Amino acid sequence: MQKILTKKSFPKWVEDLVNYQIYAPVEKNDLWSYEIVTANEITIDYPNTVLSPKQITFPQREFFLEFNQNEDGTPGVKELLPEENEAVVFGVRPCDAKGVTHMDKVFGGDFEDAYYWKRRNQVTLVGLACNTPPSPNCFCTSVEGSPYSVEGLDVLLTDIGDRFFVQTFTKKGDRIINASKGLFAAPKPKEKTDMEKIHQDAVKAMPRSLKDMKKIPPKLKDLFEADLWDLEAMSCISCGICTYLCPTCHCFDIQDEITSSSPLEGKRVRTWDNCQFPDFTMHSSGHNPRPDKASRLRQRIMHKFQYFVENHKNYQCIGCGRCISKCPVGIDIIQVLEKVRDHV
Amino acid sequence: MAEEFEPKIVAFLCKWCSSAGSDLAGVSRMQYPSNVVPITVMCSGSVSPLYILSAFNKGADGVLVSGCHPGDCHYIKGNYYARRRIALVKELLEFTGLEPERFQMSWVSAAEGKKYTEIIKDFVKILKPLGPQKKLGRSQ
Amino acid sequence: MKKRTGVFVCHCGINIAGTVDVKKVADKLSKHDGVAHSEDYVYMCSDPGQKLITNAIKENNLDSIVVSCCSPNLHEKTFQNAAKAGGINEFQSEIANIREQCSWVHKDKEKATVKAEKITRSAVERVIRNESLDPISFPVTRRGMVIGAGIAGIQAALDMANTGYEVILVEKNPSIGGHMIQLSETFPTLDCSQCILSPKMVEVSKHENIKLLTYSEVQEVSGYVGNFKVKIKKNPTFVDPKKCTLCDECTKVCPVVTSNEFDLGLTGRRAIYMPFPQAIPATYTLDDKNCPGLLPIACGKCSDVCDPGAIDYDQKPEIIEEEVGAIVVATGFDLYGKEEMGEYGYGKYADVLDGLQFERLCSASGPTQGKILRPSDHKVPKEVVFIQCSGSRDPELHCAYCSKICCMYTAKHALLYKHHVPDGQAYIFYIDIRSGGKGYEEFVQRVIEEDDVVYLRGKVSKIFEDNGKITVWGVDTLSGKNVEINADLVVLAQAMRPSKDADKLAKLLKIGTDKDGFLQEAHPKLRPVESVTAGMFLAGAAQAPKDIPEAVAQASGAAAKAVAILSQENLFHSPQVAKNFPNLCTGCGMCVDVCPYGALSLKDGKVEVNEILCEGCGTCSATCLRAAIEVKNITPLQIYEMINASLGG
Amino acid sequence: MVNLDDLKKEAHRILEENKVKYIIGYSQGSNGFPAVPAFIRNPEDSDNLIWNPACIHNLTRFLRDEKKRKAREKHPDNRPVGIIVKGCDSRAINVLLQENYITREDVFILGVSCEDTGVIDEKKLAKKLMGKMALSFDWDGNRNLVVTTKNGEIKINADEVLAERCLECPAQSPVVYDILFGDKVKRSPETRFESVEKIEKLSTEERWAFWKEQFDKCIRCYACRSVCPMCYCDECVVDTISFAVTADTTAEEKAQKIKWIDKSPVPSETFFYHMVRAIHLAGRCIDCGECERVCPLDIPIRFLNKKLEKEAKNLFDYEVGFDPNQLSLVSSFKDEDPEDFIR
Repeated sequence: MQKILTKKSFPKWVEDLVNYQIYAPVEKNDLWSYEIVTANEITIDYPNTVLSPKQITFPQREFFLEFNQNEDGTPGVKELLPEENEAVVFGVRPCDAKGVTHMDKVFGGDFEDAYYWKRRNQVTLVGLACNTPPSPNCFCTSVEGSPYSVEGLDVLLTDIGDRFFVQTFTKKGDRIINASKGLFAAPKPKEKTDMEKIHQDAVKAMPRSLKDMKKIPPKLKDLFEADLWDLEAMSCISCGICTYLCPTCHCFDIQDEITSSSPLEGKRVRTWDNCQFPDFTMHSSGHNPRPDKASRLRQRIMHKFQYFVENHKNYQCIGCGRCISKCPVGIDIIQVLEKVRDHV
Repeated sequence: MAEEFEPKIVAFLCKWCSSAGSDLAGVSRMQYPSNVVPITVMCSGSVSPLYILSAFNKGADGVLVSGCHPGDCHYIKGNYYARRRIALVKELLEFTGLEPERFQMSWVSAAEGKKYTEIIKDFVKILKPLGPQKKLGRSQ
Repeated sequence: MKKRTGVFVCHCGINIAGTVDVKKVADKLSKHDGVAHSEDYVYMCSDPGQKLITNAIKENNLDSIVVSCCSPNLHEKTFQNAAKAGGINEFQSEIANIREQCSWVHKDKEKATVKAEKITRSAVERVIRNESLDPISFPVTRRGMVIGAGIAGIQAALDMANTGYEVILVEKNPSIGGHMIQLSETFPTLDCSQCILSPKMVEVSKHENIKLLTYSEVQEVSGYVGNFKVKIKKNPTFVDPKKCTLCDECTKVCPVVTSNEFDLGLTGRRAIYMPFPQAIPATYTLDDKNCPGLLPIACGKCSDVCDPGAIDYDQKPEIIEEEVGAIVVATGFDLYGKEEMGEYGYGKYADVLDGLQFERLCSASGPTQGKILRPSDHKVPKEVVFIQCSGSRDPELHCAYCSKICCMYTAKHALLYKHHVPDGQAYIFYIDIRSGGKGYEEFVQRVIEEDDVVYLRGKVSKIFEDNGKITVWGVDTLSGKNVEINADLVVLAQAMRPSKDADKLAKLLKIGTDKDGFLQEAHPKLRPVESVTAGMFLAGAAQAPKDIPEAVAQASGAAAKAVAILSQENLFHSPQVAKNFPNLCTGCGMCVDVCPYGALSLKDGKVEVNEILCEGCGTCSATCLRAAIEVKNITPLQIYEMINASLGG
Repeated sequence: MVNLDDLKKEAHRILEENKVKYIIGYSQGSNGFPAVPAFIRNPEDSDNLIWNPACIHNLTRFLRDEKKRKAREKHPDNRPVGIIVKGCDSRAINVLLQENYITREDVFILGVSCEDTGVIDEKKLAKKLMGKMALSFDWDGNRNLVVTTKNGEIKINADEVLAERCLECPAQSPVVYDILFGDKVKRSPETRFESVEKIEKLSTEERWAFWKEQFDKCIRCYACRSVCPMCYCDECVVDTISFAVTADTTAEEKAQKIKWIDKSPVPSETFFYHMVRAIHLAGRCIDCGECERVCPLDIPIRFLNKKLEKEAKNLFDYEVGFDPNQLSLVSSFKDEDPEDFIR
């Protein structure tokens, strides 16, 4: 479905979505994050949020079950599936939306992760095409993305001046358009060409790029033992910024958190985990197969551009540039990949 | 009417002075509120900041660390280290917005059963109006 | 491995059961994770009570026990033995104090029961994580050391030596004898001090088990009870006592005259001198601070006249290392300086003396051969004022404590004065008369009644020199009148204080000092001769002001305590000591810095624990940032679980 | 002023003469990064070294990696590592020396003086530039930052772009070094604890509200502890996993690892983490401000450390990082330490 919505009517549309929780990027002290908002709090002009919207469908902590020991000594267990309302997330950048499709692959397939899908199915993603790059390190076009990519989105809005060009791609998307009566108009041909022009210009405005991306996955296969990793990881400090901020990183840990030891009470929780932490691969024997930061940086690159490609036919990177912008020591994934590509 | 709030207090008492002082309070049958559960440690110098934070984290409404008077430490100088360490923890907790009243330190000698009694009485009295400590405690 | 803990809740008659529902506590605890058996009994400490525990351990195959009862200070050992009798390690027994810290201090039975339950749970959480430990055994170096050779040190050394153990007696002055040898007569019997002390001094010098090191100072102490290593610096006397024939030719030619310490400055001595005629060891000492230069070129007169060639200018300080099993510290006292007393002229008036100086004036061996003559003009003083509590009992300006002996020796001084100058008048200003002691009160009464000494109750506000007299302004609080006396001589009963540098020695020995600088006893009532460090004992006025019989008694006590150690072939030490985790240790050394006992050291970048030195205080554990050191059986994990249990979670 | 050519020359010399195995310094970063840590091994690469107001990183953090690497080497190269340090970084060296973590022979210190300025706060500068990209920048010698952009030069007063910790720095020139570049300065800023005092002035509840908001943001990426030169422990007490495991560690020993905090990034646990971090840095933090700079959520972590620095100074007259031979703050005491808070 293709529609036109004037910017003036936009808040009205949001207000009409009465049965939904509304998320959108908001700013507080120069930091952008997805929060639950009301119609008037939504801004169109925003840079990348620090954390991607992955936390809405894959929160940093969630409960699996609660357990306890009953008076008679028998164990008690109760599953805790998320109870989420339907939600609409506004202002999702096309790259972040594409990240969600990667998460879908990880948590779907042969084994469907019930906790993930309980949330995921409740969420409608409304994207905003990037007319200008939201980060100086955007490079989506180098990893099979684009500033107007629709993958993972239910709706894409393109800012064409005083109105939005609205495209829907799913039933979920249609439903939220249909929730409002009389706000949406059919697009005129001029509006459609305007949109297309804007999309083309956006591609040209891409601040960063990586040539010959296709060479990288096969190349990586031979570089497991290369000394390149040692050199590239020299300045790495083994923090978790790059992966926690990544819209596609999905590793998690499951722990039993005890609230009372006698009588026993507690919850089983899932939390994000991070391959850059030394404890990530720590065996209980004391052996650590990834003992140093070089092997961990290698894992990050290999996973994103080799293993994931083999398993899912996609790069596990959507080019948002967060890991570059926020790296405390300036490790630049584009540069690392260039060195991989040019390695002899 | 709701039942009166009874603060939960963890008291780290050194074995030689403060725990002995609380024993004396017992022997003298001095009465004080039952809100405090004492944990006897060897020396106030052995009380790690982690213990204090953990007590608050596990829901204590107040924490007391009590040792021998300066110069009286059974281990010569453990209480001097405690004094410095506890001062820093106290400053930090106050800086982050914990009510200063919730964390206290005292010197109680083996002869000061009366003082121990007074300290506990006053501590409970101060904590009651503050209500439950929710800032640092684990949310369920 | 899940523990099988037994919980035993004592009623203590109604002492506990009156306020705590003991059955409920036992019942609740029976469901606690790891508890295999739980019961209550009327008196756990009774013989049947202990049997009940022992049997329960055997019958239920328990591996640890918690007894909820009175303070661990009372029956910890009892129940450790019951555990042993049951066949488990004594360290698998913990006490939950629900009497002194619970039933006796609360009335509300419901609340007290909840609290007793928490205390017991907390003890269970601790005991299920206890390690089984065995006391650490180690051999004893069977020699002793006494530091300080005044009357207390001499007595302690003789007592130890007479039991057959070798003793090293260290004295910083050239002769032994301390302050007692300076005294004239002693109260209340008026024995001649030198007459009763010098035989003991001679005995010391002749005793085959005593190694005497005079003019020597302890420089370094390491080790632990049973095995101390002591470094002693023996200062050079520049005189070889083996060659010296005591001909006294050297002092006759020495051109230097300096103040004589033995007579407290009332006379002079040469740079080469014998401290006093009965000095032990009987030899000369060349005082290098006053000698015009040890270079023979500068003077060399003494050497020139010394026929036997006993003088050796090249003598160097000698470092002597000794290994001993126990140490008695008897470093004595000094008098509070007159120069501290602003109100009494800062010690600048020649005819204002302190008590020790007056002793020398009275002494037959003193500067005046026992005639009481005032220093300024050598006239017989006709009016003498004695001022008690000079510097004592004055928390604002001077010492807060009572120096204990001044009442008695001032009475003695007044008596001696009257016996020397029958037509003179003695006045004594006092705050109170404290004459507790055998024959002491009778002695004071004798002075008042028979010797006509005027006792004035009150303080002296000011003394000053006026036309060859010392004017004393005071107040007699009994008559309420101001008193002015134009005295010929004033004697200040200066406060006693720890001898100079005793604090430095205390630091070396790692024994504490109290707020006044006296050495700290382990317990003021029950362990008055033990220091806070095992194997070190206290004797004499170094611990607190005391008179001769008390010093001697304490010295004998300290000697007996020391011998109790030396008589053992092996000693045992609590195994509840620090344990380090080398994998976590980074070798920062912060634990080494805080350890009060020097039990920790760094080796190859990791900390090491000397288990015999460690007393298990745990300060290291709280200091370590990496959890790389903890104390066995009171580990952070145990405390963590105890915190949980205390908060009911 | 620091002469970059001199610095490069010296780096070249010590590499060529094999005095050091490599040099930790700064070089130009990629897109948008004016300076990044650089590890120079070849003398000819010395030319890549830079020194500018964006040389923010405390490079002493990398001595930890060096130590670990060296421990793994069969035949360790015992030559020192060359390292470029600012005033604050040099104090970190002193603390590492104090804690026996390194020896003086492990490092060849190329000290650079910040003189009367310091390093910039990237966020402050970005605001001043309002979206313009800085091509290069440097101090002009008069406490102004001269920024070259595509649209020409912009001059900004130092106080408006300096990192807050530089404004509160007690010694802008290195206190330990082998060679010093730039002038030795020592000043005592009047505003040494201003940032902390602002928070102290708030009421208890306002302070709590402030910190609650901050800690709620924390995602426990641990960048603050990863970047800290003092957080060199192999295993942090708040980690839930034992690292110090060997072949003969028993299952029981592994189970003894205390879970002081849960992995869940909930406020109580996050608070615990930050408190432990601050307490463990008391008397050790030299205020390089790295923890705060790297925080992706802009949590002002530095205030916690600064508060304890202030109390160490006020209560115990303790200064961090000036004397490698002093006893640590918490492993020492004075008889007269304050105790008015003790009953």
